[in-house]
Amino acid sequence: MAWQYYVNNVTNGIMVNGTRYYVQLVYYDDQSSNTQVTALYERLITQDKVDFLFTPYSSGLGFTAATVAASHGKLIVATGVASDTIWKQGYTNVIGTITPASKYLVSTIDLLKTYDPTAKNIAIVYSDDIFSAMCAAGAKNYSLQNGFNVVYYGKYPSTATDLSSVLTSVKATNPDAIIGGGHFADGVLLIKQAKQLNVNAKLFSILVATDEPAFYQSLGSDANYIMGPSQWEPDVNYPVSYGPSNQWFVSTYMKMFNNETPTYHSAEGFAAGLYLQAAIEKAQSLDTAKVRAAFNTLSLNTFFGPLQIDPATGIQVAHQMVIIQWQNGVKRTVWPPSAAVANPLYPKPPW
Amino acid sequence: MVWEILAQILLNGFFTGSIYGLMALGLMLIWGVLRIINIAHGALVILGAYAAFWLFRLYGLNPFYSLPLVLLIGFLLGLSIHYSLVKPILKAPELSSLLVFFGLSLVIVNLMLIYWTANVRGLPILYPSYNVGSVTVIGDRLLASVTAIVTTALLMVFLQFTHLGRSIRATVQDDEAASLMGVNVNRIYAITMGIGVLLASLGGALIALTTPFTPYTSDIYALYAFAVVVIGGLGNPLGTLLGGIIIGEAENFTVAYYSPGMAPAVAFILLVLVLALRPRGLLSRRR
Amino acid sequence: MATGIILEAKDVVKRFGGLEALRGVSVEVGREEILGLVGPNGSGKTVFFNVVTGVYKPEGGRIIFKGRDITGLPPHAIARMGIGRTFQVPKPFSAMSVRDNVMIGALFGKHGAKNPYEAAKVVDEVLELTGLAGKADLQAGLLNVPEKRRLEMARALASRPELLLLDEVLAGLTPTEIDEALGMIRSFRKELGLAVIMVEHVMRAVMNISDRIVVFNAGRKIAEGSPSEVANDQAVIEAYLGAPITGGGRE
Amino acid sequence: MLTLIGFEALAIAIPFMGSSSATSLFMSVLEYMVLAYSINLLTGFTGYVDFGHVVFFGIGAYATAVMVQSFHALGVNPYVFSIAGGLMASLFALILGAPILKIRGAYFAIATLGVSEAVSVIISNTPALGGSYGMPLAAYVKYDLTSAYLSMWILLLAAMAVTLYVANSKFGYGLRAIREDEDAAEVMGVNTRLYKVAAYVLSAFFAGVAGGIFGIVTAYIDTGGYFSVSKTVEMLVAMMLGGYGTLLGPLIGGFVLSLLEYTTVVYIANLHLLVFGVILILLVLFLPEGIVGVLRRRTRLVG
Repeated sequence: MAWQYYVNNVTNGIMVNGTRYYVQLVYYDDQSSNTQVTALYERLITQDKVDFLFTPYSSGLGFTAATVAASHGKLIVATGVASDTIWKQGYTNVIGTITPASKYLVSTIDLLKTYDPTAKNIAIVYSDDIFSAMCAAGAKNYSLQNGFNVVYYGKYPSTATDLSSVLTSVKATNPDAIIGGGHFADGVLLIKQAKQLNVNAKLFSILVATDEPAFYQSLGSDANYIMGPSQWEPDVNYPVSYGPSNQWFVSTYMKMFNNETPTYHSAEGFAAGLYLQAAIEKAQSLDTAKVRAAFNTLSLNTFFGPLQIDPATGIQVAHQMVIIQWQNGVKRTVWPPSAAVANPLYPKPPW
Repeated sequence: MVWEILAQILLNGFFTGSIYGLMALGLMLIWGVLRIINIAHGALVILGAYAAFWLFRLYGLNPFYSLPLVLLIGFLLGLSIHYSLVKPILKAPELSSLLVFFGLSLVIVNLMLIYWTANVRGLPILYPSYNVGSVTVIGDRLLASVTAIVTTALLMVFLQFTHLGRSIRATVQDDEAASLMGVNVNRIYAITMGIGVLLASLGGALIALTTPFTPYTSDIYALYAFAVVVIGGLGNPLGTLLGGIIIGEAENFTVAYYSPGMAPAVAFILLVLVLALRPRGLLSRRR
Repeated sequence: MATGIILEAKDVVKRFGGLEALRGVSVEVGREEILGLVGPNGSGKTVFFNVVTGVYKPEGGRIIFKGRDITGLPPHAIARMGIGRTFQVPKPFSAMSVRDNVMIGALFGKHGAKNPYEAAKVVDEVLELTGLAGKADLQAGLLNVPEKRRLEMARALASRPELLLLDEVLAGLTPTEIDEALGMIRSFRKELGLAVIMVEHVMRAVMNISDRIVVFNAGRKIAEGSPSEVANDQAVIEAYLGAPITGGGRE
Repeated sequence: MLTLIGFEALAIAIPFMGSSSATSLFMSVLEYMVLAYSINLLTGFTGYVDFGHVVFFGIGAYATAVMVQSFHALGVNPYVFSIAGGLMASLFALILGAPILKIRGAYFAIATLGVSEAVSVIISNTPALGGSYGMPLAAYVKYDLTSAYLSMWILLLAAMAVTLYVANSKFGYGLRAIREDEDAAEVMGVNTRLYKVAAYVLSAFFAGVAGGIFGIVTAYIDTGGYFSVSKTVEMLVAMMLGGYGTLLGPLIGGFVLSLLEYTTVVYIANLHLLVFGVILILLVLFLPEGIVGVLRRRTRLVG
């Protein structure tokens, strides 16, 4: 919605060979069920006659939405959909905005390599769902490519209410770094029980949970030193060549949503809109094929970070994950250097 | 080294298991006495967890201090559920009690989602862990297990030696016979619901102490509660506690020695096996 | 007297844990014979019925029906061979109509009609015979006790059994209702060629309808013979009038 | 019955009127109806509450997906494979049936729930079945809403025909006797074990085929979507809303429930599960025999 406000009020619509187009957003709650997604996307395309589509949140639903879009020859910009497999299905109409799951934990490994060349053992423990499994697989391959040995690689059920035995096995491998996690509850549980079981590592990088303010509220000071990947953070400052500045987005968002700070999901959505806008302006047409072609040669630097897709599949290649770290109660962006506002605190002292 | 890991796994299993047992005690009573399938048990447990959480977050009350209030809320909630939902469907077939309580579970979980959002809730570490050799004893889980054992013992004493307890046990055996012998069965049903939800909120409070949770965690605990009660058998608290520990140990062994992903399947496979071998559950009663 | 033995139970033993409900009883029933089975409560009468109909598996002894050993067969197989029974406490299919109740008997007993239409003829006939035709479309649960007893008989008859086991069908009926029922039972034998075993406490009725009487006490057969022989048998009088109990099972 | 046929003719024509969003809406209406008929064959007739019925929906979906992945080259219309999905579900019901149907009452409901959860976890730990990644079918199957729609129609008509046959057959009478008083039925000659398993296998088939069809049309299968407890509850509610053990009950119940679900999703998005819970409670307390039950009591209309 913030993007709709930006286009309609700030850049005063999208100029397409002479005529100004304003954005009208149509959206439904997919109640996270595939059958609903099919029905609702059919409705968007045929009844609401939308020109372009965005994916629903989560990879599973993204598949179904992409299938429906492809059958109608519509372009669909993916946000909140991270698993790479959607781009391996032979679809060409899906435009990736965010870093795919397989690269989620890549920057964590880069950070580790840069700050501690001596670190060798990495333990990867992840929740048993498509997103986390893909992140973990990506991390494992990248670690091995970079000479690390993966001393533990295991999943736990996404419904786990106790990870003490998983952590006991991890502890036995005494890793330099522990990376993984999955969603909110298990991310917090992982850190809490790691402390309780005295499982130590010089670096902890946990998916998703670390980005939430509730992470610090639940763990208190034990959250300090814990890192996590994120698509975007309010305090990030990328060089911007297209679209609004980071400050503008954050302040406008807070004004619109009774000053709640935006999370990376909202920034991601805004960036997807921005990316589409840039492609339409470049293509100077609303025709799907032309806009799709425009994406191929488009390379942007936005407040959300660099955006560029691989022309053949549409997967996002330029955008990199930032890494945040809780430093005495404050969540700071510490990586990549081009966007960091503070240096990472490494190594993490024992519990 | 191998021995320490085994000891640690056993201890983890014991802790998790006794928390499962404690959480399922309320279900055992409600199912045994009223013979209804309270699929909303998980939601009631998590409601107790939220009560303990907010009392800590807003007033800084440690869950053990806020327990009396949480239990009272649970008991009153149990009574209100009984008179509004349970009384009309007491004699109805299983399908009715199943669906009514599934409806109740949906209502509770979604109200929690609306008012308290889906954010992760959990209490920070209040009790330190101890080390016995290289085996680490997690503080809050130890306290939770001790509470579980104490509660089970108290419940057994209550059922064995108090008049109210004996009439509850009579109703478990056969409510028709019990009513013939002058037991006011309806009053027993109401009180059992009260105690059942009280025990659920006790379980919830201890879950808040040990584990981060969200409204969606209710569904997980609902399934485990049934597995525990079926394996432990109806009518006796010790059976429920042991049922919980059996599942806790089996799960932790699967995690450590087989594959962590398969852990939840263990509880359900055990459940189905027990039922297949004893079609009416461990304590096959005349009914 | 009947031409041949339709049912022969030899030394049937049935134990529930330590309790011996039947201690090696042997009973025979001839074709078209009405056998009265009497004895104080808990003497094993209903247990005997449950063993014959396969509800209980006996620990010892044999049940031969029309020359075939049916010991241990599942209840539905035995029913299909032609043994119908009523329950001491009526067990109607309460939400189904009276007609549908009887339909079940016609479909699944020895008669074994292939579909409801083929069974309809037998059902109407039996409803007529048991005086329930008027209430055919009523829900079975709404019948009064005597009607429910007659429904039990109707359901059993609809399966065209060759042996009918009546479990206290006369209990709680008024004298006129009893005579009516006895008339009905006599007509079964005449029209349908049925053998009947009746467990009854109403001695007057049993004495005058049965061809033979067997008396059980504490899981044993203590007497057998024509109604008059049994009436004066010393052991029977003792059993009924409460001679010193020589140890005996409780049901 | 005339209005019924008119209503069905109109509904079949929908995909050809070109508005594919109406088609896909009607797809989910059909899904509710078919699944209501499927569970009605067991729970409606015998009273055994199958609280894990979604396991057949899931098995049907996964079996079909495996078939599609291995035989898509044959150029056969993928929806044919959903029949195999149904057969696989029935096979599972056959193997599971004997032991599990010995269990009665509340324990049976919980046992079936346990089975469905266990199968779901096992599948999500089997790499061959996509493990935790789920099974994407997009590369193997062309998105074809119309044939999915027609397959669902054929499945619904088949389910109704079978239900009609069972309702008036010896088999149906035996099942109803089991629902009323299983012990009496057994002694009267009903082979209760065989009848219960037969009903279980039959009901599994329709849920399995439906799972296959939806697996193909959504082109992605994961255990979360295809083994969810709430889908079983939706089936039970649709059956109960309409009136269980009847011919028209599942049709009416499925129709009313799916429209209710759709309207609440579109208009009061985040409240819709809360509303569904409240409706569920009111339904059980005030309309236990469902719409057909009430109609039958008033107008002697035979369900």
